[in-house]
Amino acid sequence: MRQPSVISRRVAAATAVLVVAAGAAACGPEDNRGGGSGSGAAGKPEKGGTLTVLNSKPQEDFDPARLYTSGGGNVPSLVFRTLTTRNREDGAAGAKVVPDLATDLGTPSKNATVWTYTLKDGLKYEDGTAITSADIKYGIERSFAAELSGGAPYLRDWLIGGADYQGPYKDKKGLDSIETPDAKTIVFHLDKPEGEFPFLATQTQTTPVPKAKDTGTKYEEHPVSSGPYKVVKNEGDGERLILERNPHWSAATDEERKAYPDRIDVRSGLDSAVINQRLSASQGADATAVTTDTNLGPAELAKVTGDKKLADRVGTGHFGYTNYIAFNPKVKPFDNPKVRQAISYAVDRSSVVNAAGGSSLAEPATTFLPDQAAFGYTPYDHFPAGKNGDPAKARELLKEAGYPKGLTVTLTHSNDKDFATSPEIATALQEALKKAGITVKLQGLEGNDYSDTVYDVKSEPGFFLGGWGADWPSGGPFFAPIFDGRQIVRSGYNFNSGQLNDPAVNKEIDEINKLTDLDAAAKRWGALDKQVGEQALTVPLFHPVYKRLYGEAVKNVVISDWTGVLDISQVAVK
Amino acid sequence: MSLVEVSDLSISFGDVRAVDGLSFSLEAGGALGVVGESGSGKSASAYALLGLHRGTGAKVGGSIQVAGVDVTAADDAELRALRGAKAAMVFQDPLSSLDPYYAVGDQIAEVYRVHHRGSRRAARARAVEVLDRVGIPDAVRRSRSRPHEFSGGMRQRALIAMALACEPQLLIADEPTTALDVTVQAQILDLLHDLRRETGMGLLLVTHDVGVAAESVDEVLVMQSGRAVERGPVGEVLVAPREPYTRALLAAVPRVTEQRISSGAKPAGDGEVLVEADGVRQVFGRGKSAQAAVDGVSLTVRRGETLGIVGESGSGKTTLGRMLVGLLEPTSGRLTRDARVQMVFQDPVSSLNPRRSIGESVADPLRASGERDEAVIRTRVRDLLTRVGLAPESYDRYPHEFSGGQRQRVGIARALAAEPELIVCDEAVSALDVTTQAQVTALLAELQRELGLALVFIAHDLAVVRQVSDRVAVMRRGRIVEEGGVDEVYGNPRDPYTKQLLAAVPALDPALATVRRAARKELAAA
Amino acid sequence: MAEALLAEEAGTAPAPASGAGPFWRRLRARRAALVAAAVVALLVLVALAAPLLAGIEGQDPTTYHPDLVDSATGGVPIGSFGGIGADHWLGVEPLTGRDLFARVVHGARVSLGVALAATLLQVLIGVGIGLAAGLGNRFVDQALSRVTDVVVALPVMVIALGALAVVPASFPRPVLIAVIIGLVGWSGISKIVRAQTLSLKSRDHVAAARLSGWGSWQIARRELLPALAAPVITYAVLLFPSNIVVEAALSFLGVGIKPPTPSWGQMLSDADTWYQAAPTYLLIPALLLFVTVLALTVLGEGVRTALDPRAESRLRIGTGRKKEADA
Amino acid sequence: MKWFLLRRLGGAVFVLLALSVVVYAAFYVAPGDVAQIACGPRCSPAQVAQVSEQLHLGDPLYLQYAHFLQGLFAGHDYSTGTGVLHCQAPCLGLSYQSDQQVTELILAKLPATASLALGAFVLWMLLGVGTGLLSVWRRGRLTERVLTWITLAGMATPVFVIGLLLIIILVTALQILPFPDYVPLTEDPEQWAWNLLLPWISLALVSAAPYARMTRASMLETLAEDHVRTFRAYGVGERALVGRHALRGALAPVIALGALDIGSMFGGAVLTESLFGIPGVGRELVDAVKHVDLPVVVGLVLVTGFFVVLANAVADILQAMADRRVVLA
Repeated sequence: MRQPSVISRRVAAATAVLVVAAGAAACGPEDNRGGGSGSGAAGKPEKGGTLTVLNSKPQEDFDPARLYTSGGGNVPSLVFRTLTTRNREDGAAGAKVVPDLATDLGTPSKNATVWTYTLKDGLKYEDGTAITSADIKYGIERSFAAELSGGAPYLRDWLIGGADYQGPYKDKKGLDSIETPDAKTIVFHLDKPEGEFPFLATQTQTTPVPKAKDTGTKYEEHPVSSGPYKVVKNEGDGERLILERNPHWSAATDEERKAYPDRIDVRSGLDSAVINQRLSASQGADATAVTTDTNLGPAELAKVTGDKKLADRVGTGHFGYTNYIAFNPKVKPFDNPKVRQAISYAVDRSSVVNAAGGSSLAEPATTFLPDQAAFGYTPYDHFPAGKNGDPAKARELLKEAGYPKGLTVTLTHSNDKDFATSPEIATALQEALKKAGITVKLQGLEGNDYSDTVYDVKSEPGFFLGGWGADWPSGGPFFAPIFDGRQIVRSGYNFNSGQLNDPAVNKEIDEINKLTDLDAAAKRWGALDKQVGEQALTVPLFHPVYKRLYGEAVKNVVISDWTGVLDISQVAVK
Repeated sequence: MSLVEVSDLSISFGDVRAVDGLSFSLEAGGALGVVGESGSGKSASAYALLGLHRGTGAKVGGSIQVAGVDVTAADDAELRALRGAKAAMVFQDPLSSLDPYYAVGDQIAEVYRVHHRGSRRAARARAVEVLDRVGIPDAVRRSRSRPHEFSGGMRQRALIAMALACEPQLLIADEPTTALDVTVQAQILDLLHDLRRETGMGLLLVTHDVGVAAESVDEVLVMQSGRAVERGPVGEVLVAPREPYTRALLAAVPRVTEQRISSGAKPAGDGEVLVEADGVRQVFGRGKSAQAAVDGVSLTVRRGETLGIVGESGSGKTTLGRMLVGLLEPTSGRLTRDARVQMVFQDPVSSLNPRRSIGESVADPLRASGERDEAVIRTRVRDLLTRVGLAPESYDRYPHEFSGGQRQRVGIARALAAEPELIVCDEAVSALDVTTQAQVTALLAELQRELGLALVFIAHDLAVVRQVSDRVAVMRRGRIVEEGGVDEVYGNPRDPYTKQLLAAVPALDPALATVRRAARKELAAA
Repeated sequence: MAEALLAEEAGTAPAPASGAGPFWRRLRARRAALVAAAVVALLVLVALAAPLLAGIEGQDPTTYHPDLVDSATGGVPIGSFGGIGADHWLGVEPLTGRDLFARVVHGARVSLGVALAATLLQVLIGVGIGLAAGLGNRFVDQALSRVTDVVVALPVMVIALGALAVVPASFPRPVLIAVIIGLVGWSGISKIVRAQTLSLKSRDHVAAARLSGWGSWQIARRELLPALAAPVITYAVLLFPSNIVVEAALSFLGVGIKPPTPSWGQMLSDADTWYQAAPTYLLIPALLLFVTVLALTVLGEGVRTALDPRAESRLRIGTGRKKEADA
Repeated sequence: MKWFLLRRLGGAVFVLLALSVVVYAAFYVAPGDVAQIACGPRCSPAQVAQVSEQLHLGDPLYLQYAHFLQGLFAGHDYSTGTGVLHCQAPCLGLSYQSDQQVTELILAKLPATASLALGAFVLWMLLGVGTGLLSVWRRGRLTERVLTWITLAGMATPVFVIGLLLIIILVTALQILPFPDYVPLTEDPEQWAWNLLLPWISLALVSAAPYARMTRASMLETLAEDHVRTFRAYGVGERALVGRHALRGALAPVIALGALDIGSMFGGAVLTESLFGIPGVGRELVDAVKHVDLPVVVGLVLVTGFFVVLANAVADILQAMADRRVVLA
């Protein structure tokens, strides 16, 4: 799961987000989504100069085992190369997976349970030693250690024996389901077919880590670079990072990272208002500055849109993310589909969108899957509520459900000011549902309390605000955790809030996972989403849109739909 | 021309006229005592001599000439040139009158340098010189001490030294000994006397204590309510006063030589024992800082008698009194109390709750003992008020509407309400003017006679104690140094400390004062 | 810091003369205090009549007006000065279009109510602890002093957040906030009460009451409490506005009153990023907070000087101290 | 003096330990599955259990607290997987969120807070004491009344209101000052001061008021004291009276209050830091509290408490040193 820090407000920091930034997408006119490559300052990008990165959240985790990224992250991707990686292109094209250390996207066995990768020639670490497949195996094994927890769950879930493996520190024997027959080959044995394995291989856990250089939890102070830049300074637990060229990186082996600047200076721990202020002023070193984690908030957007020059320096990105109402049908009255449908009809998406920052920062959603082809987007609107909701229809359904006089329900939300599950959205829904005769009481919980409550089957409320983001642009990690009956977690965080355990749905998920043709798989995810949508287990509300400023002298701005943020491996400052 | 020439002086604070049409003069080298009870305007007049009312909102009328300076007309610079250089003032409270942050010598030097050009070093030397003159031992070293390191008497000496620094023609002393113990008072008065003889400066002494004036000045001005009542040579005014007020004032002053006013009480020794203390101690603080305020005192009080306890400040007399009534438990020793005991307190302001009517205060013991009938309470309180000489209608009035003497009467009424057999009077009249003092002691004597009360009369004033007591105990540093029949102790003191105390009491008769001053010197030399 | 100051000032207040007459006379004599009292009265009225006032305007504090904000530019209110007009007297909130007038008048209820309740609680606890420390033995006094030290050093925010997390969300927030402020803000009062109790305890009229035969509790009730009223009231009227600020600060930090209940601090917190795009959204609650706190502070000052007339007469030399000596 | 210091020290240690107990207890009962937070939202139950064991979260409260005390007085060793990380006493543990040593983390945040506090302190002392003295000088005139009202207004305004207004006026409208962006003093002193100016001014404006009022009251009181009267009666001029005999006594309580204030501000000016985004201990506290990062919260509360206690002691000593009449016992 990813909960990108959408807007890190000055006062209220967002919830416990372990993550790096999400993406921002291509700039350009609102209607021209994902278009316009090569934005930014005019002129041909050239090598040289220093790129400044102004961030609010320090790079506290800089260990490839601990990072939870989509497609390898932004700053980490400058230092860590992975088996595969995301395609560094604007818009939808950027949602494709491409080879990185490996020569191709991997060779699957017939039923997609065994994946074999071969490494490119001439791969070296920053110290000039060669990268071997054993290092990749070791890197993955490390991520199983409790000391280095934090990564995505897929390796644990998919690799044979992964569920019980405790990492190389406790279990010297290693994980048998990863084989390295020679220094260039690595073979993964999965316990079930997973056609999306190439996507998983983009995550930093597949970064090679030389065992001799492993210092455990201290490795993040100076991780050994396999990418175009190496760490020359790491102060204040990732608050100040200076990256310089890794002389042993060879552009010939890396088609994705452009690596124009000579030096990357990452300053974090800054206030989001300061970041936006500095980017808009674009003075001195800030002219070549970008941010990888700070969006424009509604108030700042209001100011920026009034200034043509500033507006030109705003990058717009679409990251696969859906904010929705979640129902727990185990709790009355949400066991009654008519009640869920009534609420689906009553929702006023325009006031919700406004509460989320307005139409420039949020787009109304009627589907659970994000509206991008990579996810297999299939439009549907089973309970058309129009712009402002259909309270009449809602009342009718309530009457049918046995609540002719309306009903009173409690909506659980978080108190974080993240414009996603925050009080503003809850209040907007409260107002809209009032018109349909539904009295909503609000239960606002503090960040961690909120997560603990809503993601625990034992305490899960019947009616709450949730959100889900993509670990990679595909239906697999987006759809399955929410609707796969086998993924209902009894102790620990459970994201299948509707606790749907429909054999037919489970079976279709298994079938899709077998497909190694990702386009074909996407179509079936879309169809499945539409089918499950009829049950009204969620009410999709909106997909967020990210807007970010960058400095005047920044060239070659590339924003893919995969991450939604400007990709700093492509940016040039000369 | 006279050193001081005041004519038709009037001073008002807002609506209050503190001084009204006062005229007097003082020749160079002369000594004038201004005597009066509280509110007579004597201090305000003294302040006016240095123009100290300027800028305070007080209105000053009439004319004042001091050492050739017209104080009312002088500009600020002229006034500053007068202050300290031609006329210097010594204040009542020596501790608060010195700057706590600077060494005493520096403060004197500062004053010196205001009026004399000269080096810092010369000023310091002058400071040491005057400190030595006023009898500060080891003046060089002590000049570097700060005021809080001095004792009360030393501080007053230091203040006098400051006054001497610029060799003024006039010394104004405003109640210079009021805050001091009687023995120290005598030393300071002797010092002033000597200095005056030596330097020939004029002295204006403001005091409420006729005895102090008798000891120190040539002429006396008696003031009442802002006006001069009588003026003349000290021998005449104090020995043969012309004005009725002066006569009344003098009559009220208790004399240490005078026999006790007969209360008609039984002679000491045969009444039943009400309270008996046997080696009682009271220790305050703990560990190193522990200090015995009362250190092994044994005494008895019998029905109907009056025991006087005298001592200077810090002698432990008040602590002893509080133990006798049970407000303090002795740290050790035995104290038996076979009687109902009450207390009359020193401070007429703090001994009554300002928020409760005096009737309520007097009714307290009645209510506390369980009396519920309002009518009974009211009747009894009114009787008590009448008994102590207050109007029964005073029941519903509040303490601030009463004078100090009246409040002490209320305190006595409250004590009486509990029908005590023994009343401990802790400095019960010390805060009162002499005339009021006389009335209250008379009331106590009268009550004792009528009710057969025993009294323990605690005071620092030897004369008052002599006036009311059958027996007297002299306390010093927590111990009783001498005890016995009052006439015996006063007439024939055995303990040297008692002798010293008695010798220090100022005499009302100037002629006698001279004799005693000589006696004191002898005693000190011995 | 305000606490230390208040302790400094209120702690030195002497027992006033009895009777309420001079107090009101002195208070009335201060024009600024009268104006402040009028402002405070007005604010209280507004708070009490919040639904009525919003009703007159024809709005309520919760209804969203998506049509009144410009959704495409981040939700800025449409129209000049934040959409001020006949329908919305103070304009509307960005993003939601909720009516600002209705929100600020309802916010007044919360701000004033929470502060009042908190002040009462502080007085209650402070007087209790202070009396116990002042009357108790050495051990009790020491123990309570240490407890007070701990409370002083504990950041209110930590407690607020801990409590907000522990107490169920169904528990009314304003009550909770009032209780929290009350629980951590009593040290000033307790210090004053302790000091006053110690000083009163040594007064002769208390000793006299003991000799009369009263027990400790009766002495506290008859002799001490009435005398403590003046300094406690003085301190409390100055605490009240500072409690308003504390509530606003907590809400501003996001650990105070929760939406949709409007409170000024929370409005300011929402508004702080809007200082450029919609300044009125920020200025209105800021101004109200300022006026309220100022009025209460001025009134508090008035009450203080009325209860402590000595402040004006302190400067007369030659009279104050001499009186005692002459007596 | 020695006993006084020892007793103060004992009291301070007690207060700090009591603080840590209170915070421990408060967060122990607070919801929020710390192990899950530390591990990550998609951790498996087995991993969460491991993390919980590592952090001793399964232990009863008293054991956890004992563990904390052990670290405080003896230090701790933490496994890095491949080796051992020694956290020296006083070890406040590792942050649940970032694994960083809490002591290091706090030390890293202190310079910003100290910069804010010290600069503001200088400014508000100048402003406060200056205003106070001026209003004594112009007693009873228009100047005094105007100053009285200004200080009242300052007292009545929360720092976040003044700060926001100053942002609107100085940053947005007039564009005189930048939106504060903390630059370490060691890096660029000029930028350091320039960026902190706005928070300094805001803090000074709200904090100066009590100083002005206190200076005024204290000065008037001292001027009415007997020893000032003594020197007036000896012809000492008004200027020397104020400068030599009144100022020192009058400013003693003001300076003591200053010590108190700056002490509590070293524990983080939470509001100011939050408003202006200054990366100091106050903002860290807000952040840690929100993330139930217990070691950081306890550490920060202890540091805050330490400064408060220290400031109290310093204030007492300052006052005693200024006034030798007060005996330290």
